[in-house]
Amino acid sequence: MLQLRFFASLRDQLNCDGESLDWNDNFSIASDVRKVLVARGTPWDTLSKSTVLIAINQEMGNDETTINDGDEIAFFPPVTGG
Amino acid sequence: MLQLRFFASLRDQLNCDGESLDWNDNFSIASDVRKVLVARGTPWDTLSKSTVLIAINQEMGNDETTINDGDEIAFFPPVTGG
Amino acid sequence: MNISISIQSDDFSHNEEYQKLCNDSPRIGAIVTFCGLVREFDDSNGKGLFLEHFAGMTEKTLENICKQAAERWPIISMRIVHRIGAMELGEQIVFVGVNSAHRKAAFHACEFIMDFLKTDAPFWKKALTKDSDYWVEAKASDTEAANTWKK
Amino acid sequence: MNISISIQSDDFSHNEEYQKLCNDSPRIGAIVTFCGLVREFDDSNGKGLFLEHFAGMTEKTLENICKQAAERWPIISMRIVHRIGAMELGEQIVFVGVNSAHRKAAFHACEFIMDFLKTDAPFWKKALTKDSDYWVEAKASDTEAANTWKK
Repeated sequence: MLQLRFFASLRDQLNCDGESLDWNDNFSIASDVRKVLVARGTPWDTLSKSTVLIAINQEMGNDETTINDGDEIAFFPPVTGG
Repeated sequence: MLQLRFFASLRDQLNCDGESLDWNDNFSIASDVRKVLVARGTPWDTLSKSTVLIAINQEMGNDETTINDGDEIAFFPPVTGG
Repeated sequence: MNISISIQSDDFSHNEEYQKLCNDSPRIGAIVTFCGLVREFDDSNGKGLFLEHFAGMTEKTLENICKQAAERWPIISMRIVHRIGAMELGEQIVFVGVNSAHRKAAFHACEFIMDFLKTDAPFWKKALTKDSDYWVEAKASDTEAANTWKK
Repeated sequence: MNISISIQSDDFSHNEEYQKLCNDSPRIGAIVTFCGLVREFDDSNGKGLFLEHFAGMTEKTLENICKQAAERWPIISMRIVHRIGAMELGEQIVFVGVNSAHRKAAFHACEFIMDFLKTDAPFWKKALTKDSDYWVEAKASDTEAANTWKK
């Protein structure tokens, strides 16, 4: 099982702040999850944007970051704090 | 007449915080005054040090700065505030 | 080397933060503080901001940024306070304070922390205006500022 | 653009200075402050400092430095407080605070003002120790710091 989380404008677009996703033995890197979500079509295809950031277990990662069953994977837009 | 002023370690070495110096028609630039003072010998020759700074009428100048009768000329060591 | 990080919805006392940076070692010669305020925007149409964050990741990220600063400069203490939730115009959003024996270390570490806070810490600003609310776009200049430290 | 410069023997309130920088315009998005303290020196043999200055020239020089900063960056206000006379370990010596709409302007102007204050403003520090008093030597690193802005 993966725990997915969505923040800020991305959460608003998806109208969803997170979900549990069953682990799939084809999952290897973060982009595998991104592709599964994008394949759902609108509004999920917004996740295909290159500006979308990915954090794995609360550490910044990217499409190539290795993922494992049990990970928390967060997707969010560029940050704007400070 | 010129008003001379000395500050900090320089004042301590000269044991003098200032003096009036008669205007001399040979005076043209700040180094002319410096030379007159250095010619007095010890301890005044300390003014020959290249690190000594010169302010004319409370603005930073240097040996080449033009001087006029009535000017205030200050000599001091490198500054160390802040 | 001390790191203090606080994420809170309440306003903070700039003075209390400063006093803590003042008093924690007789070796302190320089204290640099940064404070960000909600400023006027949208031709005075702006009412305030709403700050969202990713609890847990925020604290980890900020601590990591502070540790990187401490590897680069001889810092004694670093303090970060970042507010979340709703804020009105003129209110304090963020405080970063650094102390050191030397001024250059304090200046550069404070600027470094702010630059990476801006690009790496998971905060998002929503602008609240008289007409509508909208998410603030990230600025390329912030990414460039952080990149200058990587050279 | 406002400039406030105060040369005084009394200690100052960092908080009052900060509050003034906070409140003088709704356009303020960033406030950077620097504060210099008397730190331990001479292997804890140091007791304090005595600060001498060239009254009149000091104020002129600092005002000139602030004006140069304002030509380089979009500053709203700059405040400088510099103490003179005797100070003990841990006491505040100098405050420089700058506000602006933008953080980079505030950071850079504050650092610029401190760098030129260090090399151009006619202040001299005498170190007071348990054994003796002596004039502090100027540091080459301060001259280099000011020179980096001239490039």
